[in-house]
Amino acid sequence: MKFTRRDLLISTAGAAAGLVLSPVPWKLLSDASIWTQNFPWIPQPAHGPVGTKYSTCTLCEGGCGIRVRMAGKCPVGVVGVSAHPLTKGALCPLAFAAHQLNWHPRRLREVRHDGRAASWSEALAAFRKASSEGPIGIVDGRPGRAASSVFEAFTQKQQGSYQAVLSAESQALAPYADWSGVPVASLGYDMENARTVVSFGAPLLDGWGIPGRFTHLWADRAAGASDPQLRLIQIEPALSRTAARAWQWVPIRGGSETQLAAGLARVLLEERLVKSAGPMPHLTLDDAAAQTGLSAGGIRDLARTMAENRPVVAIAADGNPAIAALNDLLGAVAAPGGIVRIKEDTTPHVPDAASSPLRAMLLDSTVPWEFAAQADAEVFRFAAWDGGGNTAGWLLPAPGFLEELTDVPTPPTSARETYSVAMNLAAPATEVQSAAQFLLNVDATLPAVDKVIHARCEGIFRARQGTVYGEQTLALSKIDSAQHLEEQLRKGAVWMGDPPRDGRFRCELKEWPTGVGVSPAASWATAWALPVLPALATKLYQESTLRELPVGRQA
Amino acid sequence: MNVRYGFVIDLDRCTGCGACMVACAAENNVPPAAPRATPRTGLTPMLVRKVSNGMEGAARREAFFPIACMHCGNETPCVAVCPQQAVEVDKATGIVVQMPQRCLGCRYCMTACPYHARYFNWWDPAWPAGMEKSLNPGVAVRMRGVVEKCNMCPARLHSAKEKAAAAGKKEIDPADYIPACAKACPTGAITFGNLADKNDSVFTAAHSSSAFRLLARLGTEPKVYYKSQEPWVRALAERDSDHATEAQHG
Amino acid sequence: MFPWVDGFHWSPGHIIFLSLFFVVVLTIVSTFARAIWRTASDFRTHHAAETCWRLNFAELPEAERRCRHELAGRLDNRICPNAFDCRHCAQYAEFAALPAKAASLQAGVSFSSDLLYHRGHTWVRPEADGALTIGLDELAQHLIGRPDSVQLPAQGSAVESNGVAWRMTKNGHEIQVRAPVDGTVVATGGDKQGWYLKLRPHHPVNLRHLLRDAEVPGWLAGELDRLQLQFSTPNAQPCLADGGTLMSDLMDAMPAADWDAVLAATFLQA
Amino acid sequence: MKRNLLIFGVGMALALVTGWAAFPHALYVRRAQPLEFRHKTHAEKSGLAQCDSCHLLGTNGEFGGIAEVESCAGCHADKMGTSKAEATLVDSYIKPSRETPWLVYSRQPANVWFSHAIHTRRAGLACKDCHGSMGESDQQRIYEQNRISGYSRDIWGHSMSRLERAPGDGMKMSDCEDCHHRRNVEVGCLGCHK
Amino acid sequence: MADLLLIDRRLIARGVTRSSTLRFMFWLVPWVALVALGVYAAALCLYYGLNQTHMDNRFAFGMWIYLDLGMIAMGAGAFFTGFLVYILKQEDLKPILNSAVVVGLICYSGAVAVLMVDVGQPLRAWFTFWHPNTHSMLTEVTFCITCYLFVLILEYLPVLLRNRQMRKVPSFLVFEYQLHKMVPVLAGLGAFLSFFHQGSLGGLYGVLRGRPFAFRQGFAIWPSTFFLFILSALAVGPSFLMLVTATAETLAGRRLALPSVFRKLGFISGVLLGIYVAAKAIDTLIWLNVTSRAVGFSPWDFYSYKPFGSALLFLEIVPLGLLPAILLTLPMTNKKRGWVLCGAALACSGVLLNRFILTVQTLALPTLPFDDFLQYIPSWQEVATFTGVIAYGVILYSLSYRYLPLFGQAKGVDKNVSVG
Repeated sequence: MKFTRRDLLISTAGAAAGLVLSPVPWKLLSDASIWTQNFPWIPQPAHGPVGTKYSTCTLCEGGCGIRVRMAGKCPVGVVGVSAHPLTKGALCPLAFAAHQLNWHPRRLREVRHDGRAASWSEALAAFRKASSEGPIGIVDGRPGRAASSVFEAFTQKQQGSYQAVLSAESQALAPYADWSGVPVASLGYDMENARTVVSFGAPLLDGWGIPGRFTHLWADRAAGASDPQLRLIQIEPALSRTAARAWQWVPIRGGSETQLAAGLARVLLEERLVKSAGPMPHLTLDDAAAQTGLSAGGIRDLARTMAENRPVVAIAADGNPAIAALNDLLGAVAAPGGIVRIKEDTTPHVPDAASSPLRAMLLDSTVPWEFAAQADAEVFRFAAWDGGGNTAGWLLPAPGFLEELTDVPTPPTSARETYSVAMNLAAPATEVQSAAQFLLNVDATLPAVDKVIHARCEGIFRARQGTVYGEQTLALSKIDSAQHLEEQLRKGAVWMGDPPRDGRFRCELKEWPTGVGVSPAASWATAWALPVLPALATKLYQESTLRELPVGRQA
Repeated sequence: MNVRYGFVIDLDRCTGCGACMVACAAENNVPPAAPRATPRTGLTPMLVRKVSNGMEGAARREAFFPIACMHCGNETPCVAVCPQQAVEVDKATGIVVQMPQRCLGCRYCMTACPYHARYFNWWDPAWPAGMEKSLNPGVAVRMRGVVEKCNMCPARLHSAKEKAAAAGKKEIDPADYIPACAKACPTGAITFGNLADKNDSVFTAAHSSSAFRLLARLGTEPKVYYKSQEPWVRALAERDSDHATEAQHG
Repeated sequence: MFPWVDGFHWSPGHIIFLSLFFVVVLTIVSTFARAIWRTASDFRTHHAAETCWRLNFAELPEAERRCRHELAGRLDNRICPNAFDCRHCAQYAEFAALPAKAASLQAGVSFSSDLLYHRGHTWVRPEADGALTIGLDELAQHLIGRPDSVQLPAQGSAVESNGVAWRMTKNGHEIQVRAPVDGTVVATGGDKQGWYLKLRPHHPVNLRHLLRDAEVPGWLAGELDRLQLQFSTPNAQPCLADGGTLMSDLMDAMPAADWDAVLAATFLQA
Repeated sequence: MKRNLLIFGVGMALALVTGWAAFPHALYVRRAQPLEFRHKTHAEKSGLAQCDSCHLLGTNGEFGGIAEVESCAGCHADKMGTSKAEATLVDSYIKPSRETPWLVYSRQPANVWFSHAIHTRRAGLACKDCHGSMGESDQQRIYEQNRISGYSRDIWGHSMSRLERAPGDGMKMSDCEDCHHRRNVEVGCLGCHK
Repeated sequence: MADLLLIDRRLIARGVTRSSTLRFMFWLVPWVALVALGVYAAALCLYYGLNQTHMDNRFAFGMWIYLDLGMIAMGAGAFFTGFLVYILKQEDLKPILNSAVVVGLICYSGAVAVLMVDVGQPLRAWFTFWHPNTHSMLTEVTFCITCYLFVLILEYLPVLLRNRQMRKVPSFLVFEYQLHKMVPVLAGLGAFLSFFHQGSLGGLYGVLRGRPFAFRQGFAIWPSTFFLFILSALAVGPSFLMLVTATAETLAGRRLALPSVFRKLGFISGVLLGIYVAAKAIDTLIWLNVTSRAVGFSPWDFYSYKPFGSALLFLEIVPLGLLPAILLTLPMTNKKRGWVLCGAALACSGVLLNRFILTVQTLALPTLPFDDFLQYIPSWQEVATFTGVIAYGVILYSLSYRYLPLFGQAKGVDKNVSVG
């Protein structure tokens, strides 16, 4: 008997029935859906326990305290430290995703020379050659660090030049330094004691200075109150984030801050609203009104508000001398609630000028990518992330976030002197060298960064003043040894000095300044010196309408 | 004891910096935007939206509304509609839980949510090469084709529980469990706590005169409260129609 | 879905919903199963062939369902309500009593009066030994001529009235010949022998349903007319030799004709 | 009729054999552990009788899971025997301090949160209640991995029908639920998923 | 080719005339092309995910859900005719029953197919059965539609087995006979299932208290839209059937159903539509004055966004609701085939518009005070899938019409030469 088509049908039916009674369809159904729950192409987090480390954020010079969750040698989370004396646990939005930066697509992964791949040894040889042939200029984006003193030591030995690129916040303090001789690094704003803060376009609530310091102050003393303890007056053409939340927003014509300052000064002087008789600006009130787009009455009211609610301090977004002069006129210089001196040292500011045309320039990774080097000099640019554009010279991969041992000196605008250390918690994502390390490879006699840090700790310890904010808050006098202090700092503690015994200084101001300051950078970029943004920044500018992508940045 | 976690958000303190959004995404392993993603296809379990009083010039005021899942406590719209119980109101905590592993991506819950606080994974989650090392081990990455939303940072609740258990305690220490957004807020605008506990700060804040809830009249009893002293903000929130029509999309 | 599966609640709503669902599923499944079961039992109890025939009969065009008495000219116009099974016809006796008007066959298909004819173009000859010989009638033979192959049932197998008696193939057409009566196959012939099957009837034989005498010419005349119509397609040659006999082996003679339809009509396939 | 039944039965039988016997073999891929580790030997010879002498619980209750290679180095700094496994351990893991890529039989997927602290400290479960007699095992079982889901076979359990299973054999969600129901501990989705 | 012609001819029932094979194939070509495109688009969506569509977090439902709601409403003719014939014993409607079953099968299978593409995780769709949330309207819909699809398949099987070649196999023929005897059971079951899922589809939006535009009060666990959907589906089911039949008639160039059938269907459709319109009007009034105001929305705001003005509401209720109801019921128009068809067309478009408003306008409207009114334009993948399903329907119907006895008695009726 042969196997007919009919038989085939019947046996198939049988097979079907049997299959239903077997695990095949059911197990496959189950496994298929489990497969969809763990698609193999979807990244999964690491296994194993996680630890916590304290440190200081080095993405900008704000020096915010951070608590980092570590899975092995990988940072997996960043939060603020509420015990931190300056930031009270606040961080800028981008810091919360900073641990992603080390794997940013634009992370520099190899040494490059004129756009081609090269090696560290080649770079070293080239630098040695250059420094034997002529003076080297070293540019530092954040003066005052241990690395900075390595740079200075090198340039002194090599008759090169050491140059610091100041942030907008420091630039704003430069006029006072020029007029008083007190170095910028020793000046700060005593906002904690101010009753009125008049910001000339400074993004006070958007990452200005030490992100979190003023926002906290504002939140506690100003937010929502119609008659607040702290009046925030924002003078700015556009309704910025700060302007939106300010007690008063004064929309003026772009770039007319100088004129407004002059106008205000004129009112203050004419109406005798200030004791000190400073130089009278040439600009008349009406001209000021015309040029700022405000009414004369408006300027007058503003001046009166400022005079009535002292202490008052005016804050410039840049080095605008007119605003500094306004502060001087208001008596906000060297006074509580105004511009204060945070330490007594009188070391003059290092001259920026190069001794002779430079053979080569070494740009530290802290130097903004926009910095334009001397045209004919060979450039050794350290950077953790490629800002794009210039491919000329040497591009040297620097340590990224938490990949380098460095120290964090007093951030600009701080009313107190501080010092903290950021450890190299993360294993570098690629073969990196910091500029300081590179110089040490060139010249082993230079002081190593950790040595400098050690020395500074000893210095602080010897001074026997200030407080250490760590696991517990300790007056420095309670700490028994410099080693102990250094341990504390290396564990993420921050030292904060006491106010100087004598904070007096005077600004010699012959005539009312007319110069215009350099224009400030775009708002959240001021809080963000790096050429790249963390990947999750897309939440802010791409997946929501909360912010615009800052010019020249990429996530 | 009966725990009902909730947020009280002081709009007057919110500067719209967006720290909560980034912190939330980092904590919960939310992927960065796909190249083609837009504000309407993105993944922002916490989303800060800008609103204004509709005026121009110096009279213009703006405020920011941080919007996350409101964890509705009554007739929770999404829970009722989910065909396969991928959404539930956690009995112990009142958290409205979205389970991506159970979800089949029908998106019915998204149409049901009046706050648009639910987000669909339109793309496969992807990070730049190597960045997966920076993922939070406490949270599983969601897959494409499912809905997700704020689950109140369960990973933090888990570690708090674990810590308590290790110490032999039954109750967690409230300080150990603060969702990422509340922890991240630089001005303390977002506060988190147990709305059922009279001694908790959020309880008093939620019952203060300046507190209100969005679309409260829908009767879904959201557990996210907002506070503002500014009349125009309150008018806007209570959909005072002449404000509402002028209101701009954040 | 089940008490041991996550998400099951002992709440009235849940229970009612699920039980309704299971009832529905059971109904669907049981309906399907029942249909299969009944089909199987139909085959077991030998009702299948009968059912098939009745369903096919229902599908036949009216022209092919005319009552034998109409064919015999006893009635004017009657459609058979009994699927050609006069054994169950209540009015048979009454109609049979009426006078017949024998139709005359012009085209020469002969038929013999000692054969009983079935509408499926088979004839039955009762033998002395009580067996029944079954063959293909002349018209069918003329159509088919010599079949390419013949599949006859095995000796001893049962054949059911109006079921398939045997199969033939010709030029790629399969022809199922309907059995005029039921019985057990005792011998098989073929086209050479002029007969195909010898059957031993199961029960006392009743051949009342088969055509005889005056009915046959009337029926054949109708069939020829039908063929005329079906062959009168444009590209068909004249098929009825004038006055002579029906051309033999028409299938080979006129391949162009719509044999599919012709054969179906001839052998009562719907 | 009989013939039909027979043919039907044959088809059915074929399907059943394939489904119950051949299918499981096809579904799981067998993989050997990187080292042959003997729990028994360690328990008896080196007095590591307690599970937590290697599988530690952190101060915050986080579970260390499988011991890191450092803790092996404690004793195995140098080869303690002549076995091949010993050599592999020392040369390819301890010396370069590379973690051993163990295949974990009870590994749960990323979306599962299981706190050993809660189950041992608060519920007072013993390790073997879930992991069976892993501790006394003298030989490591071959590790079977599901080709589709990537799960260890222990998650589903070794019997395809999931009937008669020993503790530790079968760690599906339903197994957790059963235990929770028995002890009427109710945790929502959040209780076990992350 | 010759074989193809032969096969085609042998599949067509004896005694009925159909258009030439070639002609039929030409007719199929464009539809097959559309199906192919649809399959490709669906494959894209399944492989790359739903980012291929233009749906988004606010417009979480799009064109496909609209297609589902529309098709299932149109498919209501299947269960309703079965109900009329087998339960209410309206034997004179029997001739169009098979056609109704095919239409139903097309609509439901199409809807289910689209749903499988629409969900983000089709491989997990069975969770709905395994862990059902019985409070969800979608659960009800899923269960009922799936069950009813099987019912329709069982109802279609007999029709299929009556194909000329199929019936040659005795066991098939007998099975067809036995199954057909049990069709009344299935018809009853179908009526039960359809009743619930048609309603649940309405409930789908009616229960959304988060969407005050769609939210409705109701009876027991069902919002008013639940009942409105049942009514409207009952009303347009027959209308759509008439349109399909009429189209088939024009294509085939012959009468397929007796005028009496049209008149009867038209009348039933008209009466039900009348009831529906009345109920809808009352419901709208209640919603305008009570439901939406209770949750703090001024309902007319919903109509302040163009193009979704209150004109739509009027259009839906009067020209596409009341008017067809009158056309279909009034004896003078009901007698005229032209008027009946016109009424049917209006009725269908009215219900389609209703489904559109409920799915699309609901999602487009803002709920939060600072939300926008949204626009949504489907992507080509969505449109292609949509048209693919429609084309699939046309093909299945054409094949069924050609090879299966769709219009039972009609075969005897007349056999004039075929065009379609």
